[in-house]
Amino acid sequence: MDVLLEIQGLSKNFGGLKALSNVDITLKPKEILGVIGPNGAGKTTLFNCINGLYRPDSGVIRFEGRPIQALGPDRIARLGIARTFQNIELFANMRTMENIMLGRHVHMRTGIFRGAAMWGRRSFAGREERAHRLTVETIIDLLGLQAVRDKLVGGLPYGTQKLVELARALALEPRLLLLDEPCAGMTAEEKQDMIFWIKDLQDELGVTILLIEHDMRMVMDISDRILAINFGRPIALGAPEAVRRHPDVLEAYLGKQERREPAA
Amino acid sequence: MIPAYYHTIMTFTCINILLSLSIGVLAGYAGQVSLGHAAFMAIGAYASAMLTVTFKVSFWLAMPAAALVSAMVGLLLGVIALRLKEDFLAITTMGLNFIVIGVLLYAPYFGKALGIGDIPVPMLFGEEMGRGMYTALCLALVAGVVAAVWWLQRSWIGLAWRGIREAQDVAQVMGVNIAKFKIFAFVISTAIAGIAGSLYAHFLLFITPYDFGFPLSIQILTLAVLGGLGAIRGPVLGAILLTILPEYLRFIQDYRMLTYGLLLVLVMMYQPQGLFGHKSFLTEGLKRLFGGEEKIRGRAA
Amino acid sequence: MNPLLEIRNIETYYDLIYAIRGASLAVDEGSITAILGTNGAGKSTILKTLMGLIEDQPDKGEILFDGRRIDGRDTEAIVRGGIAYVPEGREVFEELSVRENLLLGAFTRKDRDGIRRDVQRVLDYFPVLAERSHQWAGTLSGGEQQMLAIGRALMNRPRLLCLDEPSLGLAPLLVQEIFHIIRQINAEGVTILLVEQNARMALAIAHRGLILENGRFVLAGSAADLLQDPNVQEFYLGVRSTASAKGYQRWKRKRRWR
Amino acid sequence: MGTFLENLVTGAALGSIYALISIGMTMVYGLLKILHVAHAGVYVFGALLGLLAFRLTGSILFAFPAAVLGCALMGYLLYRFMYRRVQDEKPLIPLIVGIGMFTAMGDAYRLAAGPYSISFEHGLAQTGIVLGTFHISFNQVLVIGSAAALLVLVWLMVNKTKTGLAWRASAQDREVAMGIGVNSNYMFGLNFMFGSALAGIAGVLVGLYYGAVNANMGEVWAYKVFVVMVLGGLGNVTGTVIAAYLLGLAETFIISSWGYFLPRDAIAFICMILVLILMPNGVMGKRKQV
Amino acid sequence: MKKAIVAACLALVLCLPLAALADEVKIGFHAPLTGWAAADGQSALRGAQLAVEFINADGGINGNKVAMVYYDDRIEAKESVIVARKLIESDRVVGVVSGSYSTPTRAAAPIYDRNKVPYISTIGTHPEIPMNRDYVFQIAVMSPIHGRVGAWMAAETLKAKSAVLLVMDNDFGSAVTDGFRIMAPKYGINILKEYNYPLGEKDFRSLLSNIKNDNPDVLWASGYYEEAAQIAKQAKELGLKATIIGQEGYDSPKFFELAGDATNGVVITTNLDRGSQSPMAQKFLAEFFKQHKVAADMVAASAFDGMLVMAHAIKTAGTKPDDIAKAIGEMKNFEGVATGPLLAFDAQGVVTRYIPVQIVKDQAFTSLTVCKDPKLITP
Repeated sequence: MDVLLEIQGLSKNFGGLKALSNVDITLKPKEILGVIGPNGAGKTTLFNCINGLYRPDSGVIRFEGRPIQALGPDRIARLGIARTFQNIELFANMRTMENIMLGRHVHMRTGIFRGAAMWGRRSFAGREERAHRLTVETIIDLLGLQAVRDKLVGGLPYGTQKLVELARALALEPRLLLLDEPCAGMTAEEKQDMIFWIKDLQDELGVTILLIEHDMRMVMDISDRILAINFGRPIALGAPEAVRRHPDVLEAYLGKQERREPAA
Repeated sequence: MIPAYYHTIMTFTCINILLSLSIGVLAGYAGQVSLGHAAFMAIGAYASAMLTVTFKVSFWLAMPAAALVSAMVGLLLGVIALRLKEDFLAITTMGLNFIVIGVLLYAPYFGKALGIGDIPVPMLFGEEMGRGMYTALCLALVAGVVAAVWWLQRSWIGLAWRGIREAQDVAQVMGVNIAKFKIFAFVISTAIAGIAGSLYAHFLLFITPYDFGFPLSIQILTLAVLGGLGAIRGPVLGAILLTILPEYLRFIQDYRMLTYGLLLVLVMMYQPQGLFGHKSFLTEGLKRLFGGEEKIRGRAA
Repeated sequence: MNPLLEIRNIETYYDLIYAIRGASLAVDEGSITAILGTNGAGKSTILKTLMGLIEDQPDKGEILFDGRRIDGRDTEAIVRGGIAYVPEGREVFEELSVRENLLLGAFTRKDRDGIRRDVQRVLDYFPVLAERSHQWAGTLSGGEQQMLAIGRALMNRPRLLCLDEPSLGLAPLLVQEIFHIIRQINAEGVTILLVEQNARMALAIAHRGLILENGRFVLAGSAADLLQDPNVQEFYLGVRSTASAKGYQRWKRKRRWR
Repeated sequence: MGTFLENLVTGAALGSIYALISIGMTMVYGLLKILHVAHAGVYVFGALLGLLAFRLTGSILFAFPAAVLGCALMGYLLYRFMYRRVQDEKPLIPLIVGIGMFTAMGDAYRLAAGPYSISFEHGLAQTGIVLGTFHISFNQVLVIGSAAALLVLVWLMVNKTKTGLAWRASAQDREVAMGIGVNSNYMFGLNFMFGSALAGIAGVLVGLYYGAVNANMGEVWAYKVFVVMVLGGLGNVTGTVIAAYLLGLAETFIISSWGYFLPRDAIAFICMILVLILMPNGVMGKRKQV
Repeated sequence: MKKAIVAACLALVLCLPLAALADEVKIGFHAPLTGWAAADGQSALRGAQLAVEFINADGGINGNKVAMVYYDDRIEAKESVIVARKLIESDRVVGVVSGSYSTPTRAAAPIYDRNKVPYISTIGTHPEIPMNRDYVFQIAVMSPIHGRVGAWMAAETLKAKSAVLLVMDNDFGSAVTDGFRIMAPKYGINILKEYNYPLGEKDFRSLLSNIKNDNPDVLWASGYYEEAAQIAKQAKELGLKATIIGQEGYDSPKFFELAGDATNGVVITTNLDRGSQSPMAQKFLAEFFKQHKVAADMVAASAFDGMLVMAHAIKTAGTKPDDIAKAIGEMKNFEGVATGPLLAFDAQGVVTRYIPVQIVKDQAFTSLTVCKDPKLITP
């Protein structure tokens, strides 16, 4: 399959405000697509439409060939789309381990009654349970979260919380990962780590990633392609270099081009 | 032999623990608050009483049936709850309390204000159960429900519930079917309340709608909130404390609602996790006293 | 001459985020100063800290207005002191009329006659608003709402006007109009502190500019200098002269998953 | 005909009382999005204070200022020391705190005033207007008349004063209102005082209307106010007033025509739940959610 | 967790003081000292206390002082069960007197019966209380009798031809009305309409407007004094002409306090005859007023009587439960009480007595007539 996610003519209005209008995106497997745009351009709305928190007003979203725009967020998650949030949205009163474990929810194949099977360190665990726990342990290991696995996430440092959120998304074993500003508010060092991890996810797991980020250096470095949107409309899509030089993008970020001439 | 008076206290303690747990499941795990749980207790009590009195069904069948009837109404409430914000859900449940009492009071079928009397004492091995046996039955049921709730809490369901409580949208993004799990929480919670109601009916042997008014709902909520929502420990200890303490301090009786009210205010303002909840001053103090259980466990892991 | 507003090395936590990590700034009386930066750099946080809108913040540092400390004071007192604030995203009160919105801008003032005169003055200034002064603000268009927000701030007769991204979400033509108005207001003697994402637009009217990244000012200078600085483009679009992250030596041991 | 008119007057009097009590709670909900249950406790406080003042001075004219002052103070204290601490928490916490406080207040009144109704008779209670079979009592005139006057006062306060403007602004966006110099906490305090004073007057009026004051007279109202609020569109003052009168009239006419097929409150709550399910923003609610 | 429960229960068992045995005669008592019926509860307690004073002043029971152990039942069934257990197990009382309404009394009755503790209901009027219970007695007139006597009185004394019923929705309200509903047609009274209302209702205006239209001769209104006061007052406001007939629920000084002038002309059936010539009644009324500065009501008198009956039975039969029960059951024409002679107890343990009818004049109950018709007053 050479198209993982296909978005055609996606529009979403809030009252009179056009948050998204006519967005088309095609995402190939194992690709990292960076989404940039000024504040309020509609980036997060795009994410919310993809994973079902908003229902688009018009347009089609196909994931692996299947239209998903009418499905609820839980169904979409089951199809293999995971996301993180701009402002950390963790289950603050639960432990790191439990947060990540909840990410495995979609892989719990059993119904509500058989779902009552126990899990826990000391308890009996069926084969399926053991497999889930193994995956979670691997993720914890991968992101270096051993030290905080039994701590309440509400009390963890900001950067670590961001990592836990990523770990939770990974626990879904997603084929498409939506990262909403994974580096916002992080220190330079944490950012650096995050870049490597995202790269790893692409290289080793073959996860396709859609990424919103404001740190341009980071986006440019890690994205295979970049989509720039403004006023809910895509203004440029292509390789980082090309997008960066696109006149509309320059205008969106720096203001009108001709204004520079008299000053220069 | 324990005097019957203590049997009575223990039986009421057990009933209160069940009620408190039922709030605990709903509010503590799934984050949905009910201000009308007395209504479900009433439904359970009436179902059980009417089955045994009017239809001569055995208590052992009537009690599960009461739980079932209660759970059915809970299911309905669960469906309604999906549409409501949390504080409006709270006043809807409160309204439900008034409505259920109103129906019991006015529908001739339910014996109106006269209530239902002459409820049979449960039979065991062909003879009437003694008070001691009944207390034992209550204790066994509490143990069973505690075990079941504990089981649920450690299961995927418990995890999903807590996810919903913490952040509904996010849980949904994680693939949790909110509707299904919320409704399930209502069903479990109201079934437990129904069992409590059934136990109450067959202990008092006579019930009227006035027994299940709104003040009782507040008391039930206080039991759970005081102990601390979200864990088994909190609701259970809260219920024990608030049932037994007033027996010791009979002089407090006159100030009972005053005390309950102020307790609710103070706990909610200064100790929203409850007295026995996570990180409350009591739990922390006990932990310190018994030498850092947390620390040891942390190292082992 | 002392600057009208002086921010000395403030640090602000916004919830968990260490949003402002030591920023200093001086705004001279009568000038337009622009704070530039991308999303999430902390621009709005600086204004909110200045206005006292973030509880218990700034964590460290001092803010002086007209030589007096204002950090840690109530927003009301700060506003009364002569600073007006136009929040991000045209936050007008949608279910109040245009006139009521303007009256609220003069909330800390007591002089009835002066207020009445100023309402008239603002309505003269923005004739579009005058036509709709009895309509709900929610019925105005985006540009009109932005004008109303600015007009509302002017009702306070501020010495310093703080604008948070006035161009946000407005069509380019409207943006030009708004900036024209800002310059006009400045010409009448109001000092302006402007937070903007749209760098060229802002620098075109500003006297001085500062660039904020990750809660720190990384570049400051006159507007003209900044416009020509190649770094400006770098900050916005990630052009870099040094090696990319791909080339860095990874300092953590790589772990394998599965 | 006489019966119809009498029911109309009875319903209007009931509606007036609902309206006066509901306004304070509605305003608080509009501003803080808090369901202020303890408001009914303030209302009872007003009734008791009014009675006390009446007993001490022998004139009902002193009952009203006493209730207004006492309740305003109480409302302010409730806000300052209770709600202010929890106003930014999840909405459930202030709700439960309010219920707890109301429960405690009810019991405190019972301890102070005794568990029974206390007579609150003024000399004019039995007089009234008689037209054939149609009777209007002085009490009904008093209640409907003073409610009308107070509602005009509320309208002026909310729509024509700077404070009212600040309330409406804070209700829409607290942060922006603060940003342009509205001292929100002070405004909330004022709002509590104003709403509480109204509730206090309502308490005195109810006391006079029924000729009795009871420590637990707030119990029904505390929860019924929700019905009025929901029907009136959650935080919408005009809607609440209309809903209050509608509810008062509807109750009276329903009971007059069909009797109590269910207790009064159960009927009201059924209406409320239906409205909540069908129109989660209330009958008159129009506020859009973005 | 289970351990914790067990531990808590054990702690409870160990810590509560076990009842001490004493050579005074302990009689238990419970009444709603708090809750919505607290006014009656307080009154009942005063009556019972006065009875104990009289008995002890009289030399106690065979030389032993009577000690009354009383608890608050909060007008809740659940609480009265706990109180019953406590009185039986912890306080080991000889007999118990209830100064409470039907609901708590009904809940507690089977417990006393099973434990063979003689139990007297003084104001609980529900027929089920003493039913098939050897140790439970009722000196309150059974509810339907009030209705019967009300109907008799309306026809014979007031010469009424038509009536409207206003029924309070609790057990008391519906039980008393049953008697009226059955008996009224037999006396030629036409029941025009029947309205019901919930306990605690304050606003009767819409119903009273309708009733005014129905234009009955009498209005049979069941209720307690709070409701009764509002009914009387609002009926006067609306200009209702019908005579209001009430029951012992009205019998409280509060009724006058709340409704003032509007009470004049209201007729009630009760069991306290203010004009009684019996020495005990006069002594009681005088002493009660002396101590509490309010006129005694029927609740106080009934509780007073309950105590006296219990003490008298113990005095004659000793402290064995069976003997006490037998002594109460065999009482005939017992005169030493405040509320008129207790003629006899029937097989179920319910008293037969004359029913005084009182009318309000100048805000006080005065005798109107007394019903002695055995057809009406026999349970």
